[in-house]
Amino acid sequence: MGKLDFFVRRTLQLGLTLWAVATALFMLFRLMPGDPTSYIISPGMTPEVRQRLVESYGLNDPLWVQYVRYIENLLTLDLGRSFKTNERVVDVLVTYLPNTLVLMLTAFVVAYIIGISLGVLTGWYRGSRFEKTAVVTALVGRSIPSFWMGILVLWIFGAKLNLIPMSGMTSLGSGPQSFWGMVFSLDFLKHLLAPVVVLAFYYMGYPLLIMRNSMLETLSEDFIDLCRAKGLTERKIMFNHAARNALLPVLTAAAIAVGYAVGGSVLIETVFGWPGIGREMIRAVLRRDFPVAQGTFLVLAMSVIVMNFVADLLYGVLDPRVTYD
Amino acid sequence: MTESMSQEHERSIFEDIETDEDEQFSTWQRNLRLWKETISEQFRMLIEDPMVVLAMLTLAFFGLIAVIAPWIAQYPPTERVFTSGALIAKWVKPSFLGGEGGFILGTTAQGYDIFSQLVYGARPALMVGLVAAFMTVGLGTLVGLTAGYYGGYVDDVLMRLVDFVYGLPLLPTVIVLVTVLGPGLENIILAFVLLQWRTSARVIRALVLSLRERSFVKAAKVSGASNWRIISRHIAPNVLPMAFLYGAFAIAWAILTEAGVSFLGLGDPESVSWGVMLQSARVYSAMTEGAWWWFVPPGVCIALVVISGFLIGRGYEEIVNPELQVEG
Amino acid sequence: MTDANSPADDDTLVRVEGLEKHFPVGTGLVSSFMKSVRGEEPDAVHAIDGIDFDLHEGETFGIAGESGCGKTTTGMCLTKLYDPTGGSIYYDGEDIADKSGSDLSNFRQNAQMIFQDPFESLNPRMTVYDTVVEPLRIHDVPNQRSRVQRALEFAELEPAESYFDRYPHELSGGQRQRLAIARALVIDPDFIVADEPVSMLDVSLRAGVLSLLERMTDEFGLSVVYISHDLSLLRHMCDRLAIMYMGKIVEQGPTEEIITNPKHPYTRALIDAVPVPDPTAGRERVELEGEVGDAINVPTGCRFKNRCEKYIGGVCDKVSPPLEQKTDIEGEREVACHLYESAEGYDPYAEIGETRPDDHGTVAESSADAD
Amino acid sequence: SGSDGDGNGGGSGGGNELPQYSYLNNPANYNPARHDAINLIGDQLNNLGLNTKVQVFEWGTLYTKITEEFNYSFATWSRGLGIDPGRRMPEQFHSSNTGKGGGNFTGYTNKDLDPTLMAQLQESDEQKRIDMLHEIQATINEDVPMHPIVQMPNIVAFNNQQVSGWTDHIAGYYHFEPMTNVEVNNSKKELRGSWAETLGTLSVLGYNNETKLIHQFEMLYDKLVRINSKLEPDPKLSLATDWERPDDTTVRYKLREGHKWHDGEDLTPEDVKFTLDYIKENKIPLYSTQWELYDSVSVDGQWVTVNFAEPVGPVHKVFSNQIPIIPQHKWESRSNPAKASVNEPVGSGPLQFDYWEKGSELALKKYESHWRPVKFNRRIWRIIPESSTVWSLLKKGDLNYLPYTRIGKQLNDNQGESNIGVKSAPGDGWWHFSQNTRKEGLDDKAVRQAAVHALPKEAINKQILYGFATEGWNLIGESFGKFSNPDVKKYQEKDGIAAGQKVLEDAGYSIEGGKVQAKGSSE
Amino acid sequence: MALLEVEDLEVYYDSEDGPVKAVDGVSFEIEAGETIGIVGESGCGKSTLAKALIGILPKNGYINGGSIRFKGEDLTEMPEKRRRELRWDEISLIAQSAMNALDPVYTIREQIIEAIDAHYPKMGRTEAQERIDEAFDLVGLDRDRQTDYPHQFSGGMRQRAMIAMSLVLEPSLILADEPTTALDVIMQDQILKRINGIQRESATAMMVITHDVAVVAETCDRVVVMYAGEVAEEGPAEFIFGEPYHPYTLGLKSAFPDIRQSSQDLVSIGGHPPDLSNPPSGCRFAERCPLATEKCTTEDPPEVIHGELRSYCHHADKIDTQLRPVASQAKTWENEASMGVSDD
Ligand SMILES: Nc1ncnc2c1ncn2[C@@H]1O[C@H](COP(=O)(O)OP(=O)(O)OP(=O)(O)O)[C@@H](O)[C@H]1O
Ligand SMILES: Nc1ncnc2c1ncn2[C@@H]1O[C@H](COP(=O)(O)OP(=O)(O)OP(=O)(O)O)[C@@H](O)[C@H]1O
Ligand SMILES: [Mg+2]
Ligand SMILES: [Mg+2]
Ligand code: NI
Repeated sequence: MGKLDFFVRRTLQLGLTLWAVATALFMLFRLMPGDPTSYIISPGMTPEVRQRLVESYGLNDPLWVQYVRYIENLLTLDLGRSFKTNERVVDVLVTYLPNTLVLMLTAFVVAYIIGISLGVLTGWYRGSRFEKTAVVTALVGRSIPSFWMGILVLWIFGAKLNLIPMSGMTSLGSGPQSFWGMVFSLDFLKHLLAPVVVLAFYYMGYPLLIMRNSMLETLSEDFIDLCRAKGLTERKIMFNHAARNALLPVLTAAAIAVGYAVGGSVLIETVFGWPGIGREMIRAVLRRDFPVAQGTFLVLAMSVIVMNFVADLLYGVLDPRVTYD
Repeated sequence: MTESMSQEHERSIFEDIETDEDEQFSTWQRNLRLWKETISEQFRMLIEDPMVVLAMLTLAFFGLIAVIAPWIAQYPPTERVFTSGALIAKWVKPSFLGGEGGFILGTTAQGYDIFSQLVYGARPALMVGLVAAFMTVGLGTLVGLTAGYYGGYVDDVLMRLVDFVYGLPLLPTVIVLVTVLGPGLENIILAFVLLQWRTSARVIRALVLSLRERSFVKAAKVSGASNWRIISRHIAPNVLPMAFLYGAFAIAWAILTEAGVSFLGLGDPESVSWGVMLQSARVYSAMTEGAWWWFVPPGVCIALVVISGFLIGRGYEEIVNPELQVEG
Repeated sequence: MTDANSPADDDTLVRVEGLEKHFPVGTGLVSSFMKSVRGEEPDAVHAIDGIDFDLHEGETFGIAGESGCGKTTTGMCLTKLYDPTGGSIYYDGEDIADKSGSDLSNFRQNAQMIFQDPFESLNPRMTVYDTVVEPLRIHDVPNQRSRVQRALEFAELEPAESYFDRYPHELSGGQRQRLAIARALVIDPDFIVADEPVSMLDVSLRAGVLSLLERMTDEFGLSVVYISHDLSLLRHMCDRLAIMYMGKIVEQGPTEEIITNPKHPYTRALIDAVPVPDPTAGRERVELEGEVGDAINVPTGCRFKNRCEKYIGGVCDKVSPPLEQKTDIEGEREVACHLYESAEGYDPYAEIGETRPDDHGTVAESSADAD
Repeated sequence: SGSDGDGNGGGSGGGNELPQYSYLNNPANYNPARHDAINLIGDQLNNLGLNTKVQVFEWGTLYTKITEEFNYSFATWSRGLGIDPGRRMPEQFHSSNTGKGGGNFTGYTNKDLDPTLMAQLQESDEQKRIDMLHEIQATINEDVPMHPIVQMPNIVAFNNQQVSGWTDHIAGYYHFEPMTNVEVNNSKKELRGSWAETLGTLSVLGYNNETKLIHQFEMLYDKLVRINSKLEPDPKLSLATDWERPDDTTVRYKLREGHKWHDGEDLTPEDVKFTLDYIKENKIPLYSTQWELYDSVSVDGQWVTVNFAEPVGPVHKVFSNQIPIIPQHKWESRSNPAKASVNEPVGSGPLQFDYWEKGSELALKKYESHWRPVKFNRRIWRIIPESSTVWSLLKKGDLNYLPYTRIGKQLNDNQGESNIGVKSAPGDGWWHFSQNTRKEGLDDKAVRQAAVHALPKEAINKQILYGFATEGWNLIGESFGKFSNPDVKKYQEKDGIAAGQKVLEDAGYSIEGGKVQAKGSSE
Repeated sequence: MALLEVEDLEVYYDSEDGPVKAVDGVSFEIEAGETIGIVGESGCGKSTLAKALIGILPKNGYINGGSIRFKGEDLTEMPEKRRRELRWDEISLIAQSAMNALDPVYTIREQIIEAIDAHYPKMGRTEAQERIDEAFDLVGLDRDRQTDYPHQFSGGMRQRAMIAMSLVLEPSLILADEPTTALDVIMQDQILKRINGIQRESATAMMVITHDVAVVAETCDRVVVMYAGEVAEEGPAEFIFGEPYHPYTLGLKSAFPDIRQSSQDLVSIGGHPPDLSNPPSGCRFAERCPLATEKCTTEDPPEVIHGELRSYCHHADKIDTQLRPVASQAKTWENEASMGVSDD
């Protein structure tokens, strides 16, 4: 009953899931082979120095003490410091997360706008050649490994044709810029183009196929017949009724997929030299930089969880039938 | 007479029933026949769509390649080939581009025969696909059935578990798990399964929840069927098509995941998969060297297998449930 | 009609006493917490709220009422698909709630149910044979094949063998419902709950299925609880009838008497609402406007009071009328309405400290032993 | 799990084979050339008759397995000796350092060698020290717990239209001297390089000695003494203009006058004292080898005096040129310097901080008032993970030098391009071939020597490294000049297998069915 | 001129087994203000007919022949634009299950306004609102609940909202496709009352489609009995329910229980309606008809007029004597039953 109730329950659930993810992470990283200390100490150090160093990271405490401290710190949003660079993990996140978000969200919005529109059309024109082409294209997009396509694009359009910049978010030596200043520069857009196209091509299939299926389902509903009977134009029926109703499952799917996209950006960031959070995470995992790995992973996980939450709320807003039980 | 019953009503249509000789008139034969009919019918429906036929042929083709790999590959996939002298034959162009040594697709930077690798690469790809799909869906179905049928606390606990797993981003988690477990095909599969069962579990649970309320389940209950009987005879067969469907999609996802993880260098170092090929092509900058014959074919193979999985899944989907949503 | 063996007093097969079934409403944490703090009961749908009736051997007992009044729930409780919240159901003198093991198995063999929707009540992945044989397999009854064949033949699915390997989707609606009946009959039950068994069927097919059900009772002494909102059908099928309204029985008695001379205002309205296939009849309409009340926050007093034409004030508002025999109604009829005077001496006015008003004939003393 | 390498002692066919050996390899993407080389060596060891299984582990796992769990038989990666050839000798071979995480992971113990290993570090007489080092080289090359496969060169690839004037230096082209010599000729006079990984920090006290950061700090900060390309301390390069060693445990430095920090503050002897005290007080892990050496620091006028606890031999190479001098006014307020986060470092070197787009690029610009200024305006470091992209950009001229150049086909192919220049010089590092002397069989010198015989050094250098390296033969290679002992035991590489097998047979092993049998197992 | 004249209408659906002849040569007329009932078994083409009239056939459905003249204009030959104008404004629809026929994401009011806007974009807000209020009053719904979403209404209320919507443009013909099937008796009664009320108050013609004989009997002036895509019999309600001349009508009538009768032999007509993609030649009811003879399976039945009643049966002359007396006995209609009539 009641929105408040729903909210409280979902928030509790959210907290619980986050805690579970955080705990699982903690365990996971302790289970990893390869001692993190082997990365921070160098063989030239005397045992005493080595010991001190290990202590300074709290790695010598019993596991549960480390765990309690970890959770405590999490609650105060203190994610620790990198073993490798001593940087605060929060700073790492602040530096890299926006870059990832810009790339992901742009690709995402592009993909969903195109995907949903095509989904509406394919649903409406079921059985046409256009539908077949669109669906197969969508499937192809989903099937091609995005990193592979990224490299091909870089090679053809970057190295051979010299049409797109090869790496990063800005041109070399373009100097210090504020984040938003950079985002709205032409130079940035040029750099954004290729990764966004590759990603969007990959993302697009999902909303397209869901939207199409959802459209087909909606189109078989009685109220579509009634709309025709009311003398509405086909366009109105297609957009105001069919698409509007069919959109609901797509939006939920989209919210969940946003979370996924942030996590799945790893490969594209690597290929396009995009200074994003995914790339940092991989680096941290491979280098046993636990705090950074945990922190970045936690943020990725959190974005997935929060997006799920948002999806639920969104559904409630968009579908009047939803009662918060 | 039905003496056993306590409240006796005088007449019964079964009063004069004669004892049957072949009571169990070969029940299993009958069941086998029915199964065969069902499967062949579904298959017939599937192959009505030319796209699905194409996809099946593609998969069959790669399956065949995987089986006969030792006969068509010229070299073992990880055996260095040498030119006449003791020199490693590396970066050799494909024979059709005039490369020496008759390597169909040339050789890698390490002196492995690309064509042989490609051919052998079908094995891990299909293995990852099939094993992962089977396990994912198996686990997902099991959880979905249990949660959906028993409901209550069981459902609550299992669904919170699903929520939790849903909170983990796929690729990053697989990467972390694979580093924990150690690189290797079986660990990639395991990591993938540990995460991906969630989708089928959720969908199947939803399906079971609705099936559970269907009156044929109630009818079975009224007849005195045990929970096990209801699950195995009434609910499971009805979720099976959905499980198959998710299996088909899982094949695609598993192969893509394997490729991605291998691309980051966490692939199985012992065997050559297409993902591993792509990774080494990338490591040795095959594209900048213009060696597209090293970089392009594995990608195309992956795409072909994956899209076949998707197409079959979708074809099946149209049969099972035309209104269903494609899984993400 | 199945009037051949009119029920004697001791041939009660199933006895329902004070049956209640409440479904908890999915309330949120916060509000249910608040409720428990305030010591209130958690919200629940009062699907059945205390009903009593007997099902005699060989009789067909009808339950009628508007949508949502609790008919199906009653049926489900009778077949132990739901566990009642309160009250008991005695089968063969024993409470079915206590049954387990072989007792339960015995009960399961003797209580069957036929559902409304033949499309839903058959497993789409089971053949006709498997569907029908299932109860036999469960209870390990011998001669399965002959029994199945017999049951199918009884249900007029002939020749039985030709149906064995068909799937439900290969059958027409009428055939499916026959199949459902065959499945229910194959185990040779004592009583069957038929929940709107023909409402999904085409008119031209209904009669066949109905006559099948009739034959069951007539020829094999089966008892049937027949649930429907279609009074025309019930009149045709049933020996006795119970009219339900919001989880309570408001009137109960022999079918003919109720249909021809309804006493409860609701029964009257219900009967008057049934259309008549005769354009010349010029049926009179009774205004029964409004909707069934809230099943969660059940109103006090008579549940029908808001829609009742004969509403008589305070007593209707405050006292919930019990289902009982009335002095001013003859026959074996029980009615739950304050318009009539209790044959058992119950005085609703006593509860609210009033006296029975004059215009109802009897001048009631404010004592319990009024007559 | 640790049973991979050992076990299998029983062997097959009646004989008593040596156990199976595990050769830990890094993944191809971590270092493709080395990955290849290890595979190649693995083949050769098998040909020799040692049952060797090459196992790939992701770097972190591999490193732990070798240095902490000692769960390996053979290992190979790059080692650098640094500017002083003797500095790392005790760490690698002293018998007291065989513990978990200690540097002596081969488990080599030689009580006779131990004193020499330690003494050479305290010997201030150069010739005596050279003798000691020669002895060490001879012994190690005889016992071969560790052997250099190839000596790796320092390489820089650059766009020769834009960059010229590189000076060779054993420490690499990033070093102060080459960097201040290099000339840039493009419109902005910008030197543009790239690196595959993000930098992470700019705290000179809080980094982990990673090459990418050494490259930056080398130019951001000054050192008391710097070593020139002839491996001699050079006042022209150094913050100190003069120095003296009154005795074995004291060094005095005369600080350059009038030098200023990047922020305009004067650089004073107090800053030097502060730096040394500060590092010692805070036990900065990175400089632990250094701060353990000295006791106290004092200032008189322009002179700074450092007192050591024990005699230090090559004091400038192991001490004076190791510690970056940091500004007191910036650091004294920092409480935990090892974990300070520094985003805009202030030093006194020839390059000063310009801007840092984290994860993207770092720019350092010319510090005009340095006594030895760079000959360009700005140096940009760009983070580019894909090596193929890097080469494309270099050819296009967007990048103009590759501070870290991997040896591979691209380098080989591109050095022929008209606008690409490649310079290489012998470096201080090599790929080591280490044998875990704790393992059965490998505890025998003969087996180790046989294995070293079998190393396909020529194939590795010619075919995998495109001839850029030189075949290794001695721990301290020719690049160290007189420190290198030319008379150490040489291992045959032409037909090394036969040579190796001969060593084995001489030592009493037999080879049956291509497998080496344990001593005395065959009649 | 009648309001609507349907002549030889053929509506087919494309299917894998060839065209499904869902409506196959149906003719009837509706006068202004008249209420006509269409009855028949499930699948006999009732809904298809309604969809064809209003022009919302699904993609695989098409009008194969015949004409639909509405106020003299042939709907089948009209450009789509003009047809769209006629919809709802002239011919509106009350769909079977208002549960699904209302778009769940818009309020009732929005959906009604949308219909108004589609036809009278210039109508002022206040006038539109007045009309909606009127319509709500007419069907007995609370005006305040216009801004509710469909799911907030009960089944009966939704159906009434549906009726209000169909009335709002004051069409001259309302098609009601099974308006009460999904409802229970009390709700049904309420809806029927509304429908009768509309008939009384406005001159709107109505076509009520149902399989419930009683509903038709209570609401309609004239009845068309359909069987397997064809008209079996047509005429004033009192004749159809009194003295029909088609065996199918007789069967249907007897199959329906009447609450006024205490005991009645219910009848089920054996067999099934034919497969419409491959209908039998001759009389389509022949297979199930007790009077059927050789001729019935070969020749199309002739039109037989009995007063105002139009029947299509070869043996209409034998109804009175042979069938009517036994029509209410179940065994008459058992599958293999034949009454032994001969051709001529
Ligand atoms: N499983 C359930 N959970 C919650 N409420 C329920 C459940 N089953 C039934 N109800 C509620 O109990 C009441 C009685 O339902 P029931 O199905 O018994 O009615 P019914 O008389 O069979 O109606 P109908 O004629 O529509 O079939 C209704 O208000 C219904 O919403
Ligand atoms: N879209 C369609 N495609 C193919 N056949 C169809 C389609 N819609 C209806 N039919 C077929 O056309 C015939 C007539 O259908 P219609 O819906 O008009 O029947 P109806 O009389 O309204 O039945 P009901 O009483 O069940 O609503 C049926 O045989 C049906 O199967
Ligand atoms: Mg019900
Ligand atoms: Mg219809
Ligand atoms: Ni009867």
